[in-house]
Amino acid sequence: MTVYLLCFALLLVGLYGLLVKRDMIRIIIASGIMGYASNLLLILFAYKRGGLYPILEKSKAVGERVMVDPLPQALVLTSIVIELGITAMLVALAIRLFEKNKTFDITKIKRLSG
Amino acid sequence: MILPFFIIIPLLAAFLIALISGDRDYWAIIVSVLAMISLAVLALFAFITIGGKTIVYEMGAWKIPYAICLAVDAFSAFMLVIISVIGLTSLMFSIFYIKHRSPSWKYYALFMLLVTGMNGVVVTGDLFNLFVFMEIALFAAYALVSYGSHAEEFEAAFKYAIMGSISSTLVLVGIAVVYSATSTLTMALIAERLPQNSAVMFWSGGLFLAAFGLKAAIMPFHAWLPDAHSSAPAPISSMLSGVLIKSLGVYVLIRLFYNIYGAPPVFLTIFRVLGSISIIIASFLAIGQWDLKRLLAYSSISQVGFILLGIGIGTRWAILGAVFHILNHAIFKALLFYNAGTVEMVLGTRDLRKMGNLTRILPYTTTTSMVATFSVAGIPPFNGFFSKLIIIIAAIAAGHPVYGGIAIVGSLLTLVYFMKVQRYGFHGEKVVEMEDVKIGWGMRTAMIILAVLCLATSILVVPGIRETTLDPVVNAIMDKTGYIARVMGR
Amino acid sequence: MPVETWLIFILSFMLIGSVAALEMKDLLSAIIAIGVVGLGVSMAFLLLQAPDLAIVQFLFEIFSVVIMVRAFIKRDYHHQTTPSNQIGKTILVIAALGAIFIFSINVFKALPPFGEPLMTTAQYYLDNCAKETGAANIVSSIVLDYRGYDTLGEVTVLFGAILGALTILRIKPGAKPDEEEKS
Amino acid sequence: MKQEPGLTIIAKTVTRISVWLIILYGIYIILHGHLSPGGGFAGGVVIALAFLNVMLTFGHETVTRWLNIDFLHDLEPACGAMYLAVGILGIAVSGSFLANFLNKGTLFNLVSSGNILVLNIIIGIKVAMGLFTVVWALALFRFDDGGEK
Repeated sequence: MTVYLLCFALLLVGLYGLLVKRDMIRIIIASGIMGYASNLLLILFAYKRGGLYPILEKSKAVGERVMVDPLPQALVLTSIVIELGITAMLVALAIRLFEKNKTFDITKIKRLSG
Repeated sequence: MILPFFIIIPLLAAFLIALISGDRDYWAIIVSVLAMISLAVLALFAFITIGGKTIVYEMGAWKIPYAICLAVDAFSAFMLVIISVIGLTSLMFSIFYIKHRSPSWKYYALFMLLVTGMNGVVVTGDLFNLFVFMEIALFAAYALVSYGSHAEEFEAAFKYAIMGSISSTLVLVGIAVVYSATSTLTMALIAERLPQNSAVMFWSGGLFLAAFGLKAAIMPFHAWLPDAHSSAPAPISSMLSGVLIKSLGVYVLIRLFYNIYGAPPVFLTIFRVLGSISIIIASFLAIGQWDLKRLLAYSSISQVGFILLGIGIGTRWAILGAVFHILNHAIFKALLFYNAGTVEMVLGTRDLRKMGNLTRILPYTTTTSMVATFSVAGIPPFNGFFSKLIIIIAAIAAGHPVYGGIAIVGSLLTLVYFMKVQRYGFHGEKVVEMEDVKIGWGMRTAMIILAVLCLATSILVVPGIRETTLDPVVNAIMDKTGYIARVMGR
Repeated sequence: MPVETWLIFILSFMLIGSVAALEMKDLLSAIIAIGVVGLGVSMAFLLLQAPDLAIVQFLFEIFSVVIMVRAFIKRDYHHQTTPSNQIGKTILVIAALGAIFIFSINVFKALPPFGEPLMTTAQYYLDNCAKETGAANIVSSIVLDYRGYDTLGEVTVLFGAILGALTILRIKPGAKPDEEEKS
Repeated sequence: MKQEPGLTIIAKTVTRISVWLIILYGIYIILHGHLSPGGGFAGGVVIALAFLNVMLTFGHETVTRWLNIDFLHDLEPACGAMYLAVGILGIAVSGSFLANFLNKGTLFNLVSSGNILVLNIIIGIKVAMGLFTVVWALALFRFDDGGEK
């Protein structure tokens, strides 16, 4: 319960950064923080008390050990890669924008109205 | 067993385009046109044969709660048809339009990825898989919005990407909470296991509403849309406005809130209120615009408001109107963006004040834009009239005369700002001359096809035809228990 | 110590780190701070018995920090202080997010408590993975076999991201000049 | 120091040796993805980081001279197409998209678990080439527009 709330607070910190910050690098960082928080939340939901990593070992039979939920781990693997993709894309857009406008401040580059 | 091919064909086309095209892009054109034609044929086939059934396909030969399943019912097939028809015309338009801008195989590869993502979202029956394919479509959309390499296009794409990443994260958190509460990702099982009227349901519903509302550009979440849709190349604008906001936004909202959450009244009220806000405010914003593509983008927000209003009223007729308006809006908005693209290409401007009498130099564009204007403004016998009429009548019949009034006012406002487009943009007094460009036959054909469709789709509401086309879609939406039973094979 | 205590420690550390990354004036420090937060996530994955993710997160973190340093660090960067009209907006946003946080407490209470997942679907994978797929790593078998279609999507996302980045970064040979620059 | 791009001779010598070890480690992680933590994604990033290491040490002009960049670019969609082809073979062989149709082998053997090993290798190559392409494009872009002016 406490860990869930802390993790959710991390998500809100990221959201705060996205809504308030005016400079592109901080915005990219904030979107990264949101990504971390959502991934961590999934894995927190998957933890089973006393469970071990979901990898079989030679010395133990299949049903012998308590393991954590493997499905969210598979989902998070996908989502980490997606986040790397979005980071790469945002960085590319940011340096193109920097090249055009010579600033990282999104309030100063407003060519589009509203 | 045609379901996986809705993904395989465009995806294979995207990879092949990246592999075989060199400096010239004709291989890319051939591959993508072939892929889109086969997709259109498949989608039409699926829609005609599906009726009230649900086709379920289990990936990798595993059984349903353990595998990803694809589930196509009449509503999905309906969306597939829209995607492939608009996609095909868009591609025809792009071949000639992009030749004028900056041709590259990357454009076609990204276009196929866009189609892959939207098809994947529409056919899937698994919540996380929906998220993944949504990301594919969005990544392609970000890149395509910035395709022209101008500063404002990068700015629009950056804004869009930021908004998209917020909404994707919210979706992921929603999926996490739903998974924790139900321990499954198959949408039919979630529908079965998620406790009705619980805190988890309302909270995750609110999260999904915000996230997919961002994708659908409902009014408080709309800020990215006018920039992104007006900065993209014209055929991409029509894909984004015509199909993307519907398959990623509206379709998923309907699927989630009707088939999974069982249409909780709280959310229906929110839909009605947000829909009305979108209709009115976006219309006023559109009236103030002089940039043709921005005006069309605001008009998209307003028209999506109509769809949302229909969903929010929630009676049979209202949903029929909403579903029909999804189709109609896709057709006429795509057509209007093609018109805008042609005008921009010919005159080199999007400003309505710099346009003038285009009847002489662009006869096809002017005529088709008249058709689209009548359609969007709701003049009988064009298709837009019927869908709006159905929504308005349904609102009054369901005891919401205020919402009916809002819809009527919204239609009138639509008429006002499109009269402005016609008055200044296409039939102004100013005599303008053509720049030295050639309008390809593909562009004309795309516009004419859609203009004909504007008129032809009106017959879908005729009793007799409606029973086999739109009614199965409405049944699929309204029947939550039936959805669960058919997907689970009970 | 129970795992919760460690997690609370790491999460608080990450919270501080992310606030630092957002508020620090120096760009390099901010990027390093976000890298540290990412490594904290990796540690948390390790504690939560997800070694696969710990590795992937660790490596991807290095990678994204390298990308960001390489892309941004030589640009002339000026930290702008929050203008006075922004402070009102900041307070408003914080208040709204605080309200969301308080509202969400009930939801997290309603979910299964930490350490006791339902695992109705997942137990099947744990029991049958070895004989059905022949892989010892259950996460791997889910990623590439039971949910291989998701991974196809993921591969496509990566392809799309790279294609998109190349499209964004391409320098058009025969580019038409900007409309605005022309007029 | 102007005539030779990249870092000092010490860094270059160390990189010359260590890069092979890093690549070897990446290959190990990819091949043991179905037995131990890791797999195609982790191993692919390790290999991409090895390339990155070379690029940072020797400068990207040298890398462009050494490696056939166009081929590496093409390898990425090729791996995507191969993943898809494995899926389609699944339809042909066992009637379902992405079915695991190869022989499963014995548990804990290196060559076991059918498709998983094949797909891990494909993903490994794809991720390595893809990420390398991104860094290469970013580096090249900075060079071309003269961002340091």
